[in-house]
Amino acid sequence: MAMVQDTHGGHGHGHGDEPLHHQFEDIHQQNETYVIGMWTFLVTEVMFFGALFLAYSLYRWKYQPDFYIAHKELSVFFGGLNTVVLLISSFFMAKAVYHAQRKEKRKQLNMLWLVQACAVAFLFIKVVFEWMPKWQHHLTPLNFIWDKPEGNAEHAQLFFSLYFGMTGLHGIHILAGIIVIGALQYLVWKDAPSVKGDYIPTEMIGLYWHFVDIVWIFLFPLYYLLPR
Amino acid sequence: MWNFPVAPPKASTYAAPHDYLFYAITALTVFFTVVVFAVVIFFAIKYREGSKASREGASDENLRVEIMWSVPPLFLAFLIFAWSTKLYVDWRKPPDNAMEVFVIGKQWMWHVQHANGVRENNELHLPAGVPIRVTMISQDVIHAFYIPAFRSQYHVVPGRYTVQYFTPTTPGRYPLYCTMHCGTQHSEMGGYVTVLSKDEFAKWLERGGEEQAPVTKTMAQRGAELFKDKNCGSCHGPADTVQGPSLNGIYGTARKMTDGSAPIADQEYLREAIIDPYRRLNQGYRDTMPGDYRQVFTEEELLDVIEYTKSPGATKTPEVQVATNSGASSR
Amino acid sequence: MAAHTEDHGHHITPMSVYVKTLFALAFLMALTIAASYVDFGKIIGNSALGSVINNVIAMTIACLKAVLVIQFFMGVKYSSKLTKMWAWAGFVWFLLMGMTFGDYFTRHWEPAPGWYAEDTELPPRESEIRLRPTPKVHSEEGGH
Amino acid sequence: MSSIPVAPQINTDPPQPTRNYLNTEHTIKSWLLTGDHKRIAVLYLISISIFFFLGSLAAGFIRLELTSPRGVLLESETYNKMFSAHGIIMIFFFLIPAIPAVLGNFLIPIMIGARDLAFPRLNLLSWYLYLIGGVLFLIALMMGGVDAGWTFYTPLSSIYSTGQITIALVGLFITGFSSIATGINFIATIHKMRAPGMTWDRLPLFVWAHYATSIVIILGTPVVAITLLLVVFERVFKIGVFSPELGGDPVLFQHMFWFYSHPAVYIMILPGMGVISELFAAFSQKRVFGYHFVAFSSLAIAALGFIVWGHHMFVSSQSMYQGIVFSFLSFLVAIPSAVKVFNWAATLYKGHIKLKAPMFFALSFIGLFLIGGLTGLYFAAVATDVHLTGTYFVVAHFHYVMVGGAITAFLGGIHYWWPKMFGKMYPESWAKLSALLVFVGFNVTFLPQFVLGFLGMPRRYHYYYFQGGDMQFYNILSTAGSTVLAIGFLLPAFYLTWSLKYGKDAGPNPWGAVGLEWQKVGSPPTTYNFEEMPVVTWEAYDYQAVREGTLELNSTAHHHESYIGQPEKEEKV
Repeated sequence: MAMVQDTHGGHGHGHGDEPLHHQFEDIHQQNETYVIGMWTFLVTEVMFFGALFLAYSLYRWKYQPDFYIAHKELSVFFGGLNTVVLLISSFFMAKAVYHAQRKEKRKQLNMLWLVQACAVAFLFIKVVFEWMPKWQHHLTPLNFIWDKPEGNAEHAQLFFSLYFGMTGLHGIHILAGIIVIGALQYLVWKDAPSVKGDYIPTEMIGLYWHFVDIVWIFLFPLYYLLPR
Repeated sequence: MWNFPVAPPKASTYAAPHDYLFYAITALTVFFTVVVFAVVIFFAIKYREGSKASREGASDENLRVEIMWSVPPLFLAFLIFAWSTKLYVDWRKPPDNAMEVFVIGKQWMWHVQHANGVRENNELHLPAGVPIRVTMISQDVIHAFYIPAFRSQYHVVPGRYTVQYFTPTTPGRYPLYCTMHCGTQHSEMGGYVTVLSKDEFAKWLERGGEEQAPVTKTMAQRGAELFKDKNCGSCHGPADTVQGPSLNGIYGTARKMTDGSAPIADQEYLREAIIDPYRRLNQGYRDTMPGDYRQVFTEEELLDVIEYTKSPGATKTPEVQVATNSGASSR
Repeated sequence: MAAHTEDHGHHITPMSVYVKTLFALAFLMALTIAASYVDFGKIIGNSALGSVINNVIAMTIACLKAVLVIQFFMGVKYSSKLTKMWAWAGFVWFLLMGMTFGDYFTRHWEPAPGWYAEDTELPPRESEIRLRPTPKVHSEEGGH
Repeated sequence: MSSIPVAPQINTDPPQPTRNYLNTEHTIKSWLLTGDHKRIAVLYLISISIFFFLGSLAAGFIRLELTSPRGVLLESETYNKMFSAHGIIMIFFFLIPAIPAVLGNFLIPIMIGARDLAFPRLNLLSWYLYLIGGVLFLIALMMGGVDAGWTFYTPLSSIYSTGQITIALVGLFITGFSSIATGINFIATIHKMRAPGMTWDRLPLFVWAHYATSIVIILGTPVVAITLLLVVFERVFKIGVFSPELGGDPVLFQHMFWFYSHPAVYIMILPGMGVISELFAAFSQKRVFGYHFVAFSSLAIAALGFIVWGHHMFVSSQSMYQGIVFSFLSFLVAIPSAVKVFNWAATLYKGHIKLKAPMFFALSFIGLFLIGGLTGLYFAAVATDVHLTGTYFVVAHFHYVMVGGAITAFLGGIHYWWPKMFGKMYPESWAKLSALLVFVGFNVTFLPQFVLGFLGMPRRYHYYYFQGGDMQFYNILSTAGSTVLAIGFLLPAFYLTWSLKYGKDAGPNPWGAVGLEWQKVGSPPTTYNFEEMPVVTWEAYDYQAVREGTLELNSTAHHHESYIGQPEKEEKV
């Protein structure tokens, strides 16, 4: 029997120095497979957040007046600022992919740094200006005290539970994004074979990043811009 | 020793129609299982490798055949669906003149209240031939109130009243179960339903239940006392006041809420209005109801208070004459 | 490896598209914040309907923004049919969960006193039901 | 195979000539860090077998306890933990991964002509996630167990239960991602890695079934993951999304849970149906009747499966209108299931049927699945559901689908592909005995439970003294049957292990079957499966072409009795 790894057309095999993995015929197939895999993963993410959005919409529908009163505790300014930060980061991410496609490594890295800066800024604003004051005002699930004259305490607590649950999960996704982008930056910087000359890793991480952005696009009006 | 029953006793008006449907589906199941399995075995033997059976004209795709064997089952399925849905709607339909029984599920017992004040635990006495409306609520986890002889079961959910209806037919003693796993002693959360004839049941009620001393207060009377104790009347007096609407004759009326909805003031509404008054506000009132009545009333007391608001002239009469003789059986 | 210029599955979106998308997104964000401060309930004199209008506007804008991100930033507009299918399938499938609302919307159609929602007439009072002693209450005194 | 010398291996390039995936490297590291889908399948096989054993042990305790109406063996607390462990282990750690992660992992790349799954490292990660989840659950068991049942209904699970629910749920959460990883891998692989000529029309039905299953996995599993996570949050942070104290609705949990857990039934049974299609084709030496209908019925079942979850909640205080809608939709599932069964039956017609052990399993699958599927009608019909749900009737029903369906199919598949996986034949008569014992034991165990359920015995009860005289006989009968069933399950564990060393060499195609896994790769296959990319020019299950001589099988072993191994090709370095 011939050497299996070398029988298919002389291209690379897993741990070679080309980005093509042994299970694929050519780079085109590999790229498409990766994109499909990534989108499939994003579908699971949609369902993952979807369940939370379902719970949120249900209680919002049931307890709209209390949710309205509770939502006044959130800051539209910082929420809006964070929206801007994420939108811009998405733009930088798109640019990073653009430069990766054109094999402009320096520019790609710069763009990724900008994305990282936005991500860190987002988390910073989120934690320092939003979550921490909520803790001080006893609005987090474990130390919840509702001393406002109006609104139902339990439903307000439900609102903040959902708020922390959903923005928390979103924050974890941002954090994961920072780590993944960091890893990508390292690999690109090191000219690692898996990313060298191949824009697909950047594109996939970009897809993930845009998805995180989309989640926030929905979270923002749902939590910060409640009508009466 | 052992019995070998194949069907539970039929003791409600729902049991017989249910069983017809049950046996119809059983017939269908047995028919299809036997026929298809027999055909499969027959083929497997007839066309075993090396047998001399003819293999001429074997085919592997035939649209007509596919349609032929998928459409009839589809119709059968629709038939069963129609039949079952008709039955189900009848089962859920509140009967006229239903007698009310209140059930509170808690870990791990069934607590039953009759309107005249009789209470029982893990036992339920009912009259034969009278439609029953069971109002159920749980104090902790989800339970399910299940009487196999009535073919009737419904979940008992915390925080919300659920109802089921049945009409017992045959006097007797039937098991009562909890079918929703509810914690450690789930297996022991059961008891018996005793169906009595109407007369016996009336006597039983009068006696104040099987083992209890005759009751002194009806549920509504207990509710009236609570109404007084908790000072509800100061706002919800005989007529609407600035602070709150009167509860006089409120039961069953349509309310007008500030959010535009117009719910009927039923048990569920009243419960919510007491323990969660700000979820919806009556038009013309502000959210001024004090205190957290979830902490104030137990589920049993809530039922009592609601029962009180149902009775005619309720809340006009803060002073309640407590019956001291045997039970409050005025009739 | 295939050069990207001749690779049909691999389209380089022009930078101008990204810039336009970003501005569109920023504009929509400003719009949604502005719209949230308009109380349609007051304008049309029906707070419930106004709230619905506010919600519809907010969600429509959010969906528009999501579509922009998906189409241009994520490049779905330029990708294969299969990618398009997967990209939208998740969002469509998520709507199936909305069937849950069918439960919550119709639950109160089962009013306790009467079967049909238009039944304004009540079933007989409990007191009229046989086997059921009425509470002994005296109705001569008023509330306090 | 051990007689063939293997060149000493160094784990670097250039690779040494290998004979097959099993003996290419022997170090433990080479197994634990493997990217080879076949090795991962073997790892999965070992781990699910362990969990199956644990789950069966719990089932054994349950059955023993139920011989007496007053339960002489276990405390209530212990009993609750026992049936919870049984349910959770069997469903999350055995049934869901069983066929996809073992047979699917092993066969899908080979069947479609790929060298591996699309993401080998993700595949390995999936196994580790499964293992971490499983170990966490076992830790929860050792720390006191879980007593909320596998359904984890709130508020019992979120507030009242004192068991180790938090750890267990975190374990299940992680396991969920193992399942998702497998699903993503299968979808990407089936879409993009088919060999030239392997059109969708030519995919084996096993692959179709797994494609449908993967869609269910990726769309459903995240929902249950987040739902269980919310229960964890409720226990730890008291967030109260499902707790009535905060205005939460405990019934919402049921909606979100069943949104996954009803389709999860199809995650378990659809791959089983795929296996059965393969078995019927191979052992009838005939193309599956109505190939396209069977293929699309898989997709139909997957899609319909998502809109029927409410039939678990007919009496849960869900709106009755919603209940009726769900009831109607549930009846629709009957059609694609019926289409499958009828088509399998028609496949036998005018076939050349070899009554080998896998075929025994396939035939008993038909019988058991028929009963399991048809008794589903009682639960699709709301009127009968109000009497039977929550009783042993439902227990019997889903065991007919899960054990009678999925596990029988799994055993059939394992026997059928055992020669492919390990290159050795299992002992035929022992396998037939096992198939017989499983069939008989299973029916004796679960038929009486239908009667018990109709009589009104609630599930998850271990005392039934309210109706002890009526129920004890049936319970004892059921326990007796379960003993036979247990022997039926244990036998394969022994003789299959035995066959690894003493079994006859299988040769590449002992069954004379059509399919890339039989025609184009050896038994066991080599690490990258194909020496050269196969080009598929024939339809799926093209036995007609074989008979006409236009399609050549890999093996001369049409006479399956001979089990002549195909002589290995000369190894060229």
